[in-house]
Amino acid sequence: MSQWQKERDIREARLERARPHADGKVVPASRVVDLLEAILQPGDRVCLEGDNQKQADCLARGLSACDPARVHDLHMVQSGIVLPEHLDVFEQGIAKRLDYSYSGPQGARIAKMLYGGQIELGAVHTYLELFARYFVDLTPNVALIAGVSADRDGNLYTGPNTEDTPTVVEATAFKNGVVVAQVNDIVDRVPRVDIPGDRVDFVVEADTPFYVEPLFTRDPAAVTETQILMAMMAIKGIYAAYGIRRLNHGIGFGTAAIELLLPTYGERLGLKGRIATHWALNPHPSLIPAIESGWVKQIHCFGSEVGMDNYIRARPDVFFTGSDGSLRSNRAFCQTAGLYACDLFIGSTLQIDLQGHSSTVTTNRVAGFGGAPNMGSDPHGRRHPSDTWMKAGREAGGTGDPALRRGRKLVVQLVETFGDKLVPAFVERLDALELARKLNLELAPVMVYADDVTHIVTEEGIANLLLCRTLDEREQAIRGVAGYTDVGRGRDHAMVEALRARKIIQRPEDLGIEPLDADRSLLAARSIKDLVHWSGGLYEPPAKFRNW
Amino acid sequence: MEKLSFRHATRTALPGTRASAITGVVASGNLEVLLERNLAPDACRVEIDTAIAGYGAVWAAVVADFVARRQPGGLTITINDGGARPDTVSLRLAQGARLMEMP
Amino acid sequence: MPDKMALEAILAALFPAGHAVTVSDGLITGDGPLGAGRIAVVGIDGNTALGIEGACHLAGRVLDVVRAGGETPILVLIDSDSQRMSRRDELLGLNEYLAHLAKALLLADAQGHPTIGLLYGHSAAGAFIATALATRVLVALPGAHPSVMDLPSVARVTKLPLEKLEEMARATPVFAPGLDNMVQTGAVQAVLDPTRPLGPQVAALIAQGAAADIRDTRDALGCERGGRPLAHDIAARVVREAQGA
Amino acid sequence: MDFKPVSLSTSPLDQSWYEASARARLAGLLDADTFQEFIGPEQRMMSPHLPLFDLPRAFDDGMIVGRGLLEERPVLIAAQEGRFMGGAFGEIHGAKLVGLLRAALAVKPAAVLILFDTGGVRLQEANAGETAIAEIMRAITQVRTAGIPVIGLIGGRAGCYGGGGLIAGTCARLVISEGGRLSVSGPEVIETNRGAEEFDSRDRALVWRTMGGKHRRLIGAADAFVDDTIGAFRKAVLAAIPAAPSFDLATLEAEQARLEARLDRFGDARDATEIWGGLGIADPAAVPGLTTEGFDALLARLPEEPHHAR
Repeated sequence: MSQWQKERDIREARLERARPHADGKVVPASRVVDLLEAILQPGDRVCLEGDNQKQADCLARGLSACDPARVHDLHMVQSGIVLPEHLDVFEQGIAKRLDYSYSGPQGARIAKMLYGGQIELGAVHTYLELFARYFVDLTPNVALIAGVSADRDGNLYTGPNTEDTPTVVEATAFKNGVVVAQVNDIVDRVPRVDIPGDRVDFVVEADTPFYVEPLFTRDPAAVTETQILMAMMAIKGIYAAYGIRRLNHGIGFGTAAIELLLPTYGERLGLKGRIATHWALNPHPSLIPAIESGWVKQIHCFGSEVGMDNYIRARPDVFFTGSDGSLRSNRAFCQTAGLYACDLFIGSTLQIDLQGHSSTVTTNRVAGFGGAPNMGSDPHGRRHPSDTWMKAGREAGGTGDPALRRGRKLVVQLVETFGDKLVPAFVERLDALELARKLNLELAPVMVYADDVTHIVTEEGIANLLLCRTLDEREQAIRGVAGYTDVGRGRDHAMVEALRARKIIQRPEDLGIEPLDADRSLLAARSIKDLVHWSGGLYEPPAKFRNW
Repeated sequence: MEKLSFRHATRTALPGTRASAITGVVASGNLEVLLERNLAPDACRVEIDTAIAGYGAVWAAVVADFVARRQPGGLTITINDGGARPDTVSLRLAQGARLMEMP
Repeated sequence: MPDKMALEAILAALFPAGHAVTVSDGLITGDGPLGAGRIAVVGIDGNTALGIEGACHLAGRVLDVVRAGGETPILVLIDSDSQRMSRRDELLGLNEYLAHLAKALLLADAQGHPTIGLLYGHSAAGAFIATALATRVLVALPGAHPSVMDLPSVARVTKLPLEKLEEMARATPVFAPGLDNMVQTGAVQAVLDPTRPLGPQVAALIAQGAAADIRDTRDALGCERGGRPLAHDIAARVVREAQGA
Repeated sequence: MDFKPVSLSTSPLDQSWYEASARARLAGLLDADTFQEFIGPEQRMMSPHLPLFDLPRAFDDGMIVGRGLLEERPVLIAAQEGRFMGGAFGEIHGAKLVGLLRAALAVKPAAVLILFDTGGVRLQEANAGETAIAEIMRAITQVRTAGIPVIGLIGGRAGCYGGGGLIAGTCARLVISEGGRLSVSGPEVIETNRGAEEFDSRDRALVWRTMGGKHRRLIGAADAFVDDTIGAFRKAVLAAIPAAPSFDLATLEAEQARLEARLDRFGDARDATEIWGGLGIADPAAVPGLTTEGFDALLARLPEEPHHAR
């Protein structure tokens, strides 16, 4: 007789073993280790929710305290490797194999452990890719997630930082997996039900509220004149030129400068309502002045941002909010929105090569790219036109009936030619290639591929790669904005001037921008405190960003 | 620290009559530029004291571009550099030239 | 380096006929006979950090002397740590308390009470400025070891190796700790001879101070002694330029 | 917290004091185009000591001194550049201010203004810097004795720390903004010496309520709290000059009483909010969020008169 319910039987056995440690669904923080040791089986695929922002830190501590004799050889499938415990489990032999997306703070340690063979690496994904594989071949057996509160039936309020949770739960709960949620509070009634209780098997009342890092807060006080100049060029030379309404921004200071220039420089150019109206974006504090000045129609968010909750709550016309009034974010949907519904992605990188491939990895850090490649790629599945998309498509050229030529998403790299400590951003060869060789990776970790990037903006000018017709032109267009780096000084001056005549390269003066006007007085907010004032006191910055 | 010195001939003198001007502050990644109108109208001298050694070729290129663009004839330009990036150097040089052109 | 002299020994040497100087919580106050009159004594003993209470107390004693009038000299005996480093002291305005003590000493001097600093042990940073450095004449006893900044701290901030700093310290007095260096910068006017009676040496300083005008001569001394090659000239140039057209 | 519209003005008087360079502060504070510098940058009087440490120098050694007009009255003025070596006192840096104060005795300006922006003594020139601070304090008392107000302005990036805090305490009047911090030991120094339990230097709200402009104004360590604009500092300085106390026994006795009373009343306070509550502020936790207007209104409502003897 065929067995069609083996997975369900295993699930029942896990729950049976776990029940003695729970009161109904509720488990005290002190019993986490017992609970996890009861549920987990060697070789399980486990998603220990580590998102871009929120962390199931109580469960992470619990997992890393499990007895490796009982819990071992786990296969971790989670988007973020953020907490030390995320890697401790590999050192202790609790986990063995890893598929992930992003690892900012732990990038150097991951690299070391990969070199040392302590981690068996599946792949470094983009967010959407990893989420997709949750439903195909990386479905978790056990999901350890985080929320703000739950009732005793397991109905879960994720709070503004919903992030990955719905996706992880969807894949786990509907495929015979076990879902354990840590929450800050057990309540009689949750403010809203983000995850219905029948998808949550256990709720752990955490000893401390889950940790969230303020990743998207850029202090306007640190924005430089060079970043302002680049922001002016981006606004005038790209946003205005293509009429970009639907967009996503990276998290660097360059894009923060753009956000802070919209109500001042953008206003002066008469662009309000014509650009930057619809966003797939985390709630960046630096966008507050533009929102308050009426630039922004709506924003869908991947996650939230520390200190922005009350502001968002008071601006439901702009943000997606639940019946309780708080933000509803969702990383999978927002990534999809960024991929298919935005006409422009603009972000920064650490290295760009002569073809235009870019990467943020260096030889001793394996950070991954999270969502940037989803935003920073041209979706071949797109079928709806927009003026921006069609114009970019026309610039890219091609032959045949225009009605058969697809448009192009604008993918813009906003980079200063030299980074910290005079490290050049333009290189002949990406460090990613060296890393791939050392780790024996088939695929070098590239953030944005050359054939996706359409423009490069530096303090020297804008290179429009769509208009390049040969590889040689493309290389010279890149060299032509690479400033005084070796790559920049290696340019063919005559050819660069020819590209400039064809507007493939545009200098500030070609755009009618005087570099000496790039002054901090152009910023709509020059400090975190200004942002608070713009928000009418609704934005509550975390302690480390205050100077009052 | 490294000292660098460049001399250039210019086609014209920098407009204006101001005798001297200063812009910028010596700090990490920043620099100060002192401009003095005390040379022949077709000559420009640039003296640099930089915190980071080994970037002579980059400085040479930055200064040559500045001289070609602004034609700072007549100026001695003295720089105290705290390790500024070339774009910051270009910006300060341009700011300095503009100050010297002011009435 | 010679050992520092103990406070009791110093007081005994200064006041062979006895004195009314006491020490409480590291704070020195009282007076003793000097010639026909008395000399007031304040100070810090035992490498004690100077906090808000201490500064307030000493300043009160100095103002008592000023209020009483006359020309009673004030001797400031110093063997202190730096200012007390604590959140509470700063919360309550340590800068005001230290500045107030210095101002009290400067006022006393301006109103005819010669102020003599006698550094016999350690002193550093804000405590040094508020006490010894606020006197008209600062002298030291061998064994005194003022330090604005100790070399390990300098090494930490400058990221230079300690050995290199020690080598540099031998070549230039401008940053390294120690009595000789403070003498060279002009901050310490003279080092007393402990083998001779201290009372007459102090009396001579008072006589010399009373005769001099109130100009600060430390930068001129620093220039003469080579510890501060430029300060005197720079200050003088500013005065000249300010008086120019 | 309290809030108000953010100004997008580009007028020099509306620019942030905190962000401005020392030269921009001088230019904006004084009547337009009246600043004349002594030992200007073209004289290249740079530190002879920094090259030993392989460090870059500045033409003005981070201290700009000169004269100018304030509402057409002559003043002598000094400004520290907090971005160069943290505005720290070295040999030349200090000597320029010493000279300026000595010059005041000769030229008798309407006031001497000191624009503080300093971490204290420059440790590469520590002995020279420390001695210069002592010379400056002595000179300030002499200038004040001569009837010339010495006014300190605090609102720069580096704050006013170390010996700078002692010099500030010697001035006749102090004007401070929210960004300004006035203290002897900085938070990092206390943390390094005593541990994060004593002072967590990363807790910026703690730093500001312990050392920041509002707290200093509330306890009487500063006389005026102003917005972070050059224009606001100018206005406050104009008001401070005629109010400057003389330097005499009466002033110092009043200061003694003021400081003793503070110890008696607040010596057991663990946090600034306790002190603020003790001063009669109903909602101490709201103080950091107040705008200048709100803060001024609060000061006006306080039961006791401010006591400024210094």
